Amino acid sequence: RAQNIGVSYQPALYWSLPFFIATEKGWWKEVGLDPKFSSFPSGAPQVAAVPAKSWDVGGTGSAPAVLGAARVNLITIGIINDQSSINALMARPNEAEAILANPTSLKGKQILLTTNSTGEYAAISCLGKWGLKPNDVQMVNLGQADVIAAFSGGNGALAGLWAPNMFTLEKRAGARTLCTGKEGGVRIVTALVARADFAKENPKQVAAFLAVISRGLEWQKKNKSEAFELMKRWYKQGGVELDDRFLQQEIDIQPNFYLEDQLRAFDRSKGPSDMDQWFAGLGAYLKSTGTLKEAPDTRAFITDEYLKMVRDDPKLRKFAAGD
Amino acid sequence: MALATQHPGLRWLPYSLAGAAIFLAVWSLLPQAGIVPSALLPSPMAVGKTFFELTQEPFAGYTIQQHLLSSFIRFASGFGLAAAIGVPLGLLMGWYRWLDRAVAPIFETIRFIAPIAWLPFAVLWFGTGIGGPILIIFSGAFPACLINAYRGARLTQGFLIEAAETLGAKPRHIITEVVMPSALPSIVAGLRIGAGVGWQSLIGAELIVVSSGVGYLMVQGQGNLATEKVMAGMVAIGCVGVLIDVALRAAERHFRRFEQA
Amino acid sequence: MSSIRFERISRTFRVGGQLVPALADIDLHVDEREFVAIVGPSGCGKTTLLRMAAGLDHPTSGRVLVGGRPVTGPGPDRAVVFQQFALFPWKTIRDNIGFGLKCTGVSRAQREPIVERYLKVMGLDGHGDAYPHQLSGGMQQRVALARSYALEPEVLLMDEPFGALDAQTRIDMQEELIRLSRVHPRTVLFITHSVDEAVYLADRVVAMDRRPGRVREIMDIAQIRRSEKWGELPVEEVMDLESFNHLRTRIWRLLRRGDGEASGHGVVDNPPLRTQPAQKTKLRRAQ
Amino acid sequence: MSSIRFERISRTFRVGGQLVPALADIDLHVDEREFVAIVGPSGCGKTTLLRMAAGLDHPTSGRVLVGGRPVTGPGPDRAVVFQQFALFPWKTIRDNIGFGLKCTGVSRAQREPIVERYLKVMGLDGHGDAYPHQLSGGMQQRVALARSYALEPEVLLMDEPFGALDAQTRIDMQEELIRLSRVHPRTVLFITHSVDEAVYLADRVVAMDRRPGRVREIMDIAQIRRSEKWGELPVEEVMDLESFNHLRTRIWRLLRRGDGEASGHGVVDNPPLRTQPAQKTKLRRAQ
Amino acid sequence: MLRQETRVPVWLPGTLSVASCIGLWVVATTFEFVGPARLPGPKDLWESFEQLMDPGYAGGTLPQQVWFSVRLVLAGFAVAIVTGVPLGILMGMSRRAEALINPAFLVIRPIPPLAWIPLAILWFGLGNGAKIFVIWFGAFVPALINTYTGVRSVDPGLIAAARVHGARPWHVLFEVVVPGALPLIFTGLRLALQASWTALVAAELVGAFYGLGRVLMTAARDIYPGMIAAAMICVALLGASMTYLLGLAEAKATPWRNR
Ligand SMILES: Nc1ncnc2c1ncn2[C@@H]1O[C@H](COP(=O)(O)OP(=O)(O)OP(=O)(O)O)[C@@H](O)[C@H]1O
Ligand SMILES: Nc1ncnc2c1ncn2[C@@H]1O[C@H](COP(=O)(O)OP(=O)(O)OP(=O)(O)O)[C@@H](O)[C@H]1O
Ligand SMILES: [Mg+2]
Ligand SMILES: [Mg+2]
Repeated sequence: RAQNIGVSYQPALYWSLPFFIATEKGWWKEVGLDPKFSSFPSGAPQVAAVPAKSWDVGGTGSAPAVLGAARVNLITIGIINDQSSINALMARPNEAEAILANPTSLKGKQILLTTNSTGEYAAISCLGKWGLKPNDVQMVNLGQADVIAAFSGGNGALAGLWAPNMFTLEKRAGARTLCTGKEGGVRIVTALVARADFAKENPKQVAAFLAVISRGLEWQKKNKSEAFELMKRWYKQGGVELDDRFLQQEIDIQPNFYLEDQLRAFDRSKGPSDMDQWFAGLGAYLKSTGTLKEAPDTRAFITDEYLKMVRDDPKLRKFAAGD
Repeated sequence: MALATQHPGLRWLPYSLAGAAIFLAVWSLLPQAGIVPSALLPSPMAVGKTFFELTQEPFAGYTIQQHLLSSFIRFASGFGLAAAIGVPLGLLMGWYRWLDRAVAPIFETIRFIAPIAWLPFAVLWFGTGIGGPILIIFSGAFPACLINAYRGARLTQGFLIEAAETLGAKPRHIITEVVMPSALPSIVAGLRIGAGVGWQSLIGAELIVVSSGVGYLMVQGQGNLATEKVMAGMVAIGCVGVLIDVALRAAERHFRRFEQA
Repeated sequence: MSSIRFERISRTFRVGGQLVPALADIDLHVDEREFVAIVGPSGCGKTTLLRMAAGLDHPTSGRVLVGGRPVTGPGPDRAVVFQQFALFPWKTIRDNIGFGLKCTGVSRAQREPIVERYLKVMGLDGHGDAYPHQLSGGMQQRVALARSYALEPEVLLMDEPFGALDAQTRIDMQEELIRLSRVHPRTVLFITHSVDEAVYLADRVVAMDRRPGRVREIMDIAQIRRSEKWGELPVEEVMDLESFNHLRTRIWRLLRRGDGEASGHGVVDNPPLRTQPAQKTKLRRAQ
Repeated sequence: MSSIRFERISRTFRVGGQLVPALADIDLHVDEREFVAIVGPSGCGKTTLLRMAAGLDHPTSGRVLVGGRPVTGPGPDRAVVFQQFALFPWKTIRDNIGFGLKCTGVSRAQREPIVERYLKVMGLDGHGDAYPHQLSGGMQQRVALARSYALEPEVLLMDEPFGALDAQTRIDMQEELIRLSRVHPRTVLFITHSVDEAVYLADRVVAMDRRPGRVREIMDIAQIRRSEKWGELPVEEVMDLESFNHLRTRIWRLLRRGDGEASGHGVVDNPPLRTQPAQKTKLRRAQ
Repeated sequence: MLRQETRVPVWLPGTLSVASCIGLWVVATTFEFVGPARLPGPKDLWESFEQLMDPGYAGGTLPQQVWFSVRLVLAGFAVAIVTGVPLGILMGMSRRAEALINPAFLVIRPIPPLAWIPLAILWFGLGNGAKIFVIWFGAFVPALINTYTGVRSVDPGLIAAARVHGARPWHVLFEVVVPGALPLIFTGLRLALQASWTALVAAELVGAFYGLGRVLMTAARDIYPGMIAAAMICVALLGASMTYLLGLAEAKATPWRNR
């Protein structure tokens, strides 16, 4: 009998594509899950809906994952892909060269971005690379859509965006990417999360969920063209209309974490894991903005317990590998 | 709320048409003359075309009619609740002084909190349930429903109440047969304002759970800088808003038929 | 069983922190089936007195008895007819007339014949489904009368019931009232500003003084009206009678003298307080 | 220079698509310094007639001349006193009285003595800084009179100016008006529902018919009032005079007969159309 | 008031109800009938206020945030008055103007302030202009409609009285129509003030550096119930006190209605 499980995600994003594929392919049932989906426009409401037990497991950005750990007892049980390259600072085409040549010219200028987000995290890292401190510029807080509108309307010197919004701006206004989080030296990943109490009571289902997502990632690797078509449909359903070129670019610069990559990133056998370091950086950033009083202890909320369950259960492991 | 109630009659129709024409002309000229880039203010034609396309082809999961329908269900629940609580409470507050004094200090402060300001608590309390949107629409529609019912009750002619009392009416007779019908015009005006604000709160409500609704359509359209879709959404919201108003006015006319000569 | 007794009534109002006596030491009784009219200058407390009998107001001291029992609140045994008719605009004539019956728990089926009868008695047949605003002032006041009569109250309290009518309609209604009190005699307390009206209608006319309101004089007309059969003559014939004109002028003099004494000379009514009819006062209270 | 002439006036209203004649073929003139009162049943067009003289309404056919010139619009040469006083609630008594002067461009310094004079004439001294709602009805109507008198108009048009007052105050106001017209004689067109009032005040009384409004009869009283010196007697003495009572009853009969003829029998005023005083009609129109 | 006064002191029911609401809240949160993640307790609220005072939150301290929001609200409200009231008078006085303006007004009126943000950014940039525009839009509609209704409800008898006493059109306008409509204009202004405050949150979505709307939105994103509640309380109290001030202004402007 299929078990009920509340699954949350954000629609029309590359990282949430596995959720869509799994549904299209009917994999949930195969592992005995009967998912009830809820989708959120951003991480904040997604995390805020946890106390009302609106969902049990899901995917989200790394900032909401850390915030959720601090506020509503979310645990991070896996990761999907690497977003370091799709959190970017962008400039108008005619100004890009000048800024790159002399980044200090940005002093006192406005940067339009969504504050308290991985976008800002990436932007700060880029500023750091250019030798600027966050206080040297004016960060203007806007929603992603408003960043696009305002920047196209001639406001601000730089725009901090993530995909697919960065491509939208590129397409509409010809904007150029100056620097990404990766170039700034930070690692930003999308997380698979679960409510701690749910995971404790239903470890099997959490593991099954991980297996389904992992299989989706595997499947994308193996069926590139079909996956591309599904991605187009997934974006269209969410109201995002981008050229194929941008879609391909998204795929190319966001490497997925397959099961073994995830296990490696979570591995604490040689001291703190990669994940511990990545999320500790984010925690420090959230503390610096005043969002959190204390960065949460990564050891307390990042766990590979469920990943290991997938690895150790032959059936699940086989399922996850897509065989 | 008399603006739209007026029947200017045929005599004024040419002016209304001229007004509409000027409005459309200015709107079309702004982008055409390059005063505003058409990416941010598409012409009425483009919006109309997009609107038509949206009725045919799903965007963000559904056609615009389906979006409207799911928005409307949220709206109807929130507004229905606001009316069902606000109107009786307002009437009773108009009648019972102590109730008025008890509710007023809380109500008079809470009503300054914007409907979308409730959004965070709506999510914290209700998660993805329909409770969230209902709370937000409710908080938009409730004040007008309550205030107008209250004002209407308070303005009931004292002598009508006394007449009823001397004819043996009990409080329940007075409230249902005297105060309520007397307050009816004011109540309907309140419902109309409340419906307007409630409908406006919709976008806020649909920021919570993204799956359907005109608000969702607009947010998605905005995300793609598809301004003509955003404006098609605005037009849809505007049209439905006007329709709701027309329906309430028809209801008002029905209930006030005793006044027509 | 339906006399009205005012026993040493006083009524003081608090206006802006000050106590203003409106009625002082009123002793008055209306016998069963007697028609008593009260006249007096504006603000002398006529309405206040009537409201006490209706149970809508209460004396500061003294007591009001109707049918021997103290009045505690309004009730359908004492119907009130107001100057502004006080019909419910949202109810048809039929429902207006039936309202009191409905409130006192008479079933729809039992109400209907009563309502029909009063529609006929008042010459309103054919207008049962109209709304009040569709009728002329005179008809509206007849509806108000019918609404009160339908309760078959023992006591009728009327506060300038014809004050809002034009002169002709007013006369018609006066004749109507005379006719009705021949058919259904009731105890009536009737307030009016018109001396003519008081003399034409009442068995006794009470003239009041103001500041504070007191009974100045009570005139008994019952004798004359019965001996000269006023009740059977049209108004203008009664108005031509010498006895009528005599009584009328006498009351006039009385009232004017009273006022002249109070304020010193001819130009009266100079107080800074408004002394408009009481309904305005009530509206003000309603704000 | 200030007579009023109505020449073959007709006025038709369009009510819900239908043309309803309100006034038909009225010929009437008011001589300079003459006081003419109009009485007639509700809805006979009295107000319409007066509004035409004021320039607030216009005849469908015929013409209105004031001082020999056709009336084209309202003007301060013809002051109107309304039943509802029509004082500006937001202006003090002083500013209400000075309003017309201000509009006609009289400077503040020049206005002040005039306003003060009329405050005194009307017995309103001490109330100049009050607002209308703080005064009694009689005082309010005196303010309205003062506002009109302050313009020193040649013609005064008064539409039931005392209809909203209580009986005593009304009598006081009538005496006041008589006194004023002795001091400042004016051409006056005066509408009333009270036959007593018309007879007491006017040089000539015009009785009108309704549906459509016509002049039924004009009665000249000037002779009698001058020979019996009514103007110098208090109201109640005049009311006791046989000549007065005779005239009064005659007009009464006239009006009632007219109405009886129209509707067939005693109970009149049964039309489904409302026949309330015109200000209600106007309110309805204003909505 | 409909009912007769009872002997209960005027302040008692209000105090009781406010006290019982607070009591209920304290009990519900201290005994955790409602978890702190969903409803902040008194302690959370107090700490949020403390943080807001020092070191500040969402880019500024409480006085900065309040000052910024109040300025925005006042500016938007003022612009709404100077545009809505005259336009309402014009539409009330002239059928022609009403017929001309109505179509555009009818279509634009139901559009939520939130939906104007992209256009506001475009037209006014990220400065205060865009924010004032969004607030103006919310407040303009009630100001206009009530002024219009007020003008239409001026007793035509008073206008006739003015005209027969020689009033010119501008006398009629300034001496009769405007004062006659004033009570309803003030009703409109009260509603406009409420609308200004409720539009504030939307307005401060337009890249605000300070402001209670920004505090609220930041707190929402940070899932910080105590701070959310603190911001809501500030907005509510400010709104209520500005309404009180408006009531005083109304009493000053319409002395004839005072007793
Ligand atoms: N609720 C009240 N509060 C204060 N004063 C009141 C109240 N009701 C009546 N009064 C005062 O009591 C006095 C008598 O009022 P009442 O209405 O009984 O007079 P009235 O004789 O009916 O006058 P009118 O002929 O004008 O109707 C007046 O001075 C009035 O101002
Ligand atoms: N603006 C209007 N539109 C339609 N009908 C009107 C208008 N003004 C007056 N009438 C009608 O014209 C007739 C005469 O009205 P008018 O007000 O002059 O009567 P009146 O003699 O002054 O009555 P009352 O004594 O009740 O004041 C009435 O039948 C009335 O309904
Ligand atoms: Mg009275
Ligand atoms: Mg008239």
